[in-house]
Amino acid sequence: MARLTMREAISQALWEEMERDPKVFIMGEEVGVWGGTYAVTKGFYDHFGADRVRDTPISEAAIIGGGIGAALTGLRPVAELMTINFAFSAMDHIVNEAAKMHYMFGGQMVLPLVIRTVGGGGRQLGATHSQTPDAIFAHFPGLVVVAPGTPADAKGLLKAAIRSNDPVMFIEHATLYQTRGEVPEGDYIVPIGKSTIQRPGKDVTIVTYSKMLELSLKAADQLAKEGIEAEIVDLRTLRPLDMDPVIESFKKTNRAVIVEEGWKSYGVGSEITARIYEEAFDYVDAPVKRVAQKEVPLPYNRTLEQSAIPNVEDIIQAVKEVL
Amino acid sequence: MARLTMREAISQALWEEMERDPKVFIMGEEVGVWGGTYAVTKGFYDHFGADRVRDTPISEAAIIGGGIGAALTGLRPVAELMTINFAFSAMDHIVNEAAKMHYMFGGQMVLPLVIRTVGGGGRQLGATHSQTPDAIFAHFPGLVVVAPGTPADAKGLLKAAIRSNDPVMFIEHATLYQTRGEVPEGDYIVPIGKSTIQRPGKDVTIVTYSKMLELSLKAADQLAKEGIEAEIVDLRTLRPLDMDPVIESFKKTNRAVIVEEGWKSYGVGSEITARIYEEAFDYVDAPVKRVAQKEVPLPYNRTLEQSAIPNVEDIIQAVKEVL
Amino acid sequence: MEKKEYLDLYHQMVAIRRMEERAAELYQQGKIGGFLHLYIGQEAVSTGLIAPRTPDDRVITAYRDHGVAYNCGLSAREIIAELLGKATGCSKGKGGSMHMADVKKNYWGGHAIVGAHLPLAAGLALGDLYSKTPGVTICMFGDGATNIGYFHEALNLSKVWNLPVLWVCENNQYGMGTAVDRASAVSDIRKKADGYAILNDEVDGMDVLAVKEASAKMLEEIRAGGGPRFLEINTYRFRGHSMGDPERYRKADEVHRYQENDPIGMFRKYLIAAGIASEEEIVKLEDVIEEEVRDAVEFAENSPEPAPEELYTNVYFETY
Amino acid sequence: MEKKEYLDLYHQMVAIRRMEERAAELYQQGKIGGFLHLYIGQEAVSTGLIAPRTPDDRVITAYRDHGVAYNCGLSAREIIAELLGKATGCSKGKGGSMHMADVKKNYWGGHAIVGAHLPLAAGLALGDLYSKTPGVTICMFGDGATNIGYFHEALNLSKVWNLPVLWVCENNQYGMGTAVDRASAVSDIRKKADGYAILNDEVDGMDVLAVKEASAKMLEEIRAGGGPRFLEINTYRFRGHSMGDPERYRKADEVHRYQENDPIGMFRKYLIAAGIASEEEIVKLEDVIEEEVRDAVEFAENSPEPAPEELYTNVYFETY
Ligand SMILES: Cc1ncc(C[n+]2csc(CCOP(=O)(O)OP(=O)(O)O)c2C)c(N)n1
Ligand SMILES: Cc1ncc(C[n+]2csc(CCOP(=O)(O)OP(=O)(O)O)c2C)c(N)n1
Ligand SMILES: [Mg+2]
Ligand SMILES: [Mg+2]
Repeated sequence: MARLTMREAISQALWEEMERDPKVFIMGEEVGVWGGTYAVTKGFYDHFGADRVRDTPISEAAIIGGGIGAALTGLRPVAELMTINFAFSAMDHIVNEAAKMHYMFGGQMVLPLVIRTVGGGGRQLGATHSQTPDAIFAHFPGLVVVAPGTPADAKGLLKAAIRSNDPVMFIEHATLYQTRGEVPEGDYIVPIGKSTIQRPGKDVTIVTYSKMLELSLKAADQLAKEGIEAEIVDLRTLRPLDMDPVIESFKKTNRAVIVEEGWKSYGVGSEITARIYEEAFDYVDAPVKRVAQKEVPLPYNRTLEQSAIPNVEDIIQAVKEVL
Repeated sequence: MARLTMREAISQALWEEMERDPKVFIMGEEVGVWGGTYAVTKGFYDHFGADRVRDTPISEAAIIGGGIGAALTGLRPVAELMTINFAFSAMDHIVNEAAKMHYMFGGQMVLPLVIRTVGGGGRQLGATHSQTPDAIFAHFPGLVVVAPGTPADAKGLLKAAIRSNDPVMFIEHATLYQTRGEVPEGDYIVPIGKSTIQRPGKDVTIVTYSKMLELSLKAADQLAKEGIEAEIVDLRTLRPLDMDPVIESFKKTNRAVIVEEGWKSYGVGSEITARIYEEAFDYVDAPVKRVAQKEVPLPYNRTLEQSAIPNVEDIIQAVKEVL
Repeated sequence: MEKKEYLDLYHQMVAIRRMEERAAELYQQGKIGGFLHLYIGQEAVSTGLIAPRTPDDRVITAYRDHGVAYNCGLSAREIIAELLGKATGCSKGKGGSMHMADVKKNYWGGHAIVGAHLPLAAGLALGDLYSKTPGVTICMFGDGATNIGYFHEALNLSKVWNLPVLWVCENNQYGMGTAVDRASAVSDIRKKADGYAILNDEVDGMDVLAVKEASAKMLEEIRAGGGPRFLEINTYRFRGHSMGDPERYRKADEVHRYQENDPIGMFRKYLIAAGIASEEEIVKLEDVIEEEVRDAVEFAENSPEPAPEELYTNVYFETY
Repeated sequence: MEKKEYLDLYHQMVAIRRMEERAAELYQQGKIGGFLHLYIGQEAVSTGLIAPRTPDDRVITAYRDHGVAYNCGLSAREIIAELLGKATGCSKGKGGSMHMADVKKNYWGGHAIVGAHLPLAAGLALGDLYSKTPGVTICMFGDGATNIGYFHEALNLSKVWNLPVLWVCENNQYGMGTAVDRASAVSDIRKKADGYAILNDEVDGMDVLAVKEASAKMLEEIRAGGGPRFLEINTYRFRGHSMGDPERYRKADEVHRYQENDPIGMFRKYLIAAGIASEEEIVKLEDVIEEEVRDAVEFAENSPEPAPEELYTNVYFETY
């Protein structure tokens, strides 16, 4: 198995799927000549040509709306939103069209659409460009929301997303692109809608996903040195949400910390916390803790921004509080 | 005190504020000549004139963006989105501009903007026109989200919203407009950010807001006949969220049911549930229950749609399950 | 044009009129819920527009969609059944008035968010361009819809990518209660197409033959690779925006003036005057249509409701 | 025009250039984070544009906003301090490069979502129209921004309501790596204004005097109640879209061709050739500017970071 960066893993998944199926194509801002703002599609334009790697105008609604239309004709568009902050400019097409069409027309509309986008803060991009609003997309039935935390999952889940006949919002994280990991070669598929254990443990369950998986793993390493064995469940898919591994782990550890990068209120941690109590009430030994972003628009100043985003210390402290 | 419908109460608040302060004006689709799609602004155009009751093109982003700009100049626009389903077409302006500008520019931008809109299902309007996505707006710090459940609160909160110097999303409910209640005359203000007890009780705490308050009150009446006294906490404001009355009530009843009309996952009930466990863990006698919409896009067919929306029976049953 | 074709156009227009009249009644009876937007007065628009399309050509429109559905070949039965929310409706009772479609007939709905289907139309056309299939996408929308950003993004994209799409603005003079010039910087809606260098024309939407001709010409140009075209069709809705419209925004005599210009009445006169059909033939045809719609209503009323489990089907295509 | 005014224009352009050069260095040193979009090559645009404004006139722009801020009267100190995220920055260090504003100077920012500030500009202009105050709102945006729906909605509304707004497209030929004609149906951006019946013109953005003249004329027309105007200003950015742009989309000789047309160099030559100022005077002025920017950097570097509590201030104006 090769050790690839997240960027390479995503790039590989896209490349292989495009090689495999001529119905797969990419559309979005700067995906072609520029090679992708995050260089994920570097080289694609030259190899696959302008028809299959389509640079679009700055027209987010038309990127998603166009992707939906093309998907309805049987194609498999990967429509890219340069960052998730611009998804609000295509919000109607994501939640009112993509998420509802299959249902609303009695099943006759089929939308094999992938919306690739990237979120996350920590790069001093200011309030409008640093968001992790994953939870709000996961609120809508009909939409699949995937957010991988490792290069292998990114590859396997993106392939699954492209092959799925549902609209999938595929959320990457800007500060994970350089993260390396083992990535299986070739047709490696990770099923959508399956949470997984990324690190076994017995003392406490950390539920997390995306970038915060990386931090949670670091926290777990440090905790291990103090003899605390954290089990880490990576949600990977926020909708449909697979609680089984979470509940199974929790029934063993009886303690949980939910770690997400986004704002706490009405966030991912709210849902996971509620579900743990609903599904494992009798196993609760200590209040479930949420670690999340401070409830402010992210500021530009580096120190302020860093103080608003969860860090390894926050996770360690939360774990200690539930023990 | 007069008994007014919710429609009359809202209309009165708007009218009085416009009479009081020439800086207050209305802009939105069909607010003028038509008199408001829900007849809330009937008569306003004739009385206040076309400058202060401004019919707009179908341009949701420009309605909110324009409202923001006008607010920045010191005016107090009430920008109306015909229904909350169209708020997705103005999503960027709501969550990226309105919610962040005061913070992002270090406090110098002041936006006394009210976004009036209406949500809710149950009228066979189909998946795109029946949503109650309140939770997703409440996810964004910087935005105030208000959703009244009684005519008096609607009047008092709308006045407070208009006088507030923050951007307020004011969410009405389409099937509450005919609901009647006592409404204080004149300058009646209900403070934003304060939850309240709408019905005292001792056996169980029902936490709810907007339309579901009406159903919860009915459920409580029926439960009372069986000797079960439910205390009902009406959130009224979803952000900033005032948990004090919820926690206080819960510490007394030790049991809670959260009732909302929107989808359950990543919804209002998730947050309230998480907060109850966080803030009153030692008082929990039974798992907190959530009553919410089935996780499907709402169908047109009446029977199917009704079966997806919480009803009085659902609330009663949930209460009995926590007792 | 063959006699049969003329009568077919007439058949479609009258059938739509009768369906809409029955729909209004069913709505008054509480059998139809939600919003109901009638097409009465605008029948010549979609009838003429869709007549020259080939089976490869896709059609997509807004929520004022019953007539368009019929023109696309959906039966009165499945249209009325959808209005009643029945399992036999074209969208299985899940879509209702605003969300009718039949993908097999290349009819892509019925969309209720104003203007949001224009980017979808661009995407449908992109599908054909990409796959080198011959279809043209016909996208209909109202005058009011031309003011929302989606219009702009879709038209621009269609020109930049030379998409095979026919943009059709049904200018019925109002978006709900707002007259065109109160909402749009230009009242000649077609002028907006100039801003995208999209060739455009306008046509009288009360004249089904004129609409058909204009449509045929543009479809051909697009099919020949000419890229997008824009057609403004001037028309008028005889009823309110939807059921329950107080209609404070227009005067009764304005409505009457237009009603004298009834596209069905005028076409009927023309058919007789031009010797294409006799009054008798037409009356006979009208009887057939009357029966078709009566049967459709009966079928719909007798159709079963969707099974309760249908609430949970079609949320996703896949099982996760 | 007085000599002082000429030199003032030159001062502004050179100060912007020097600030941007220092900003690039500070970015390389890791002292500036996030995105940094330089205005180098486009200095004549905002300098000429804003020169004729009165204090009542509002200015709003996109994220390429340092130069505009300076032209609006913000000091180099508070601009550089904002770049460094310091408490002394114009947005208290919370906004950064893309979010500079000074409301007291009628400078309304600095907005990072492409095109989203156009509706805001319409609203600012509505504010003046409603309050019968005399201001005109000058709204600047890029060529790429003209393709997003916000552009459409804002321009349409401005015409329907006859708003006092000057729409200014800084056409620097690219939106990130996308050349105008790869993204826009029309390459003459001003033609888009025709679709809204908004009077429009274009001007050479490398010629500060021409820009000033065009701006003055339009501002006057708008002030006289003529409603919105649209000005396309043709220009070019000498650097990448932002720091770290691989610049695969344009050839070096294209860049060089434009750089020969440096708006500062040309204006300098003109000042001397027309006898407005001597080379000596100009060199002296350049020294003054050099010192102004050096001082600004020093000020910024020595300024304090925002207090940790600042994280929680300004979320809301009110206390709830
Ligand atoms: C984005 C959005 N905003 C508002 C509405 C409410 N609405 C429904 S129809 C309509 C008027 C549309 O007018 P037009 O496009 O002219 O079509 P017509 O009804 O005349 O056929 C409005 C405002 C909506 N459905 N979607
Ligand atoms: C809605 C939105 N989409 C995409 C982006 C990313 N983005 C930032 S600048 C830019 C290019 C804008 O080009 P143009 O309007 O020509 O301005 P210029 O940078 O040339 O000054 C893009 C695509 C964004 N900020 N907002
Ligand atoms: Mg219309
Ligand atoms: Mg540009």
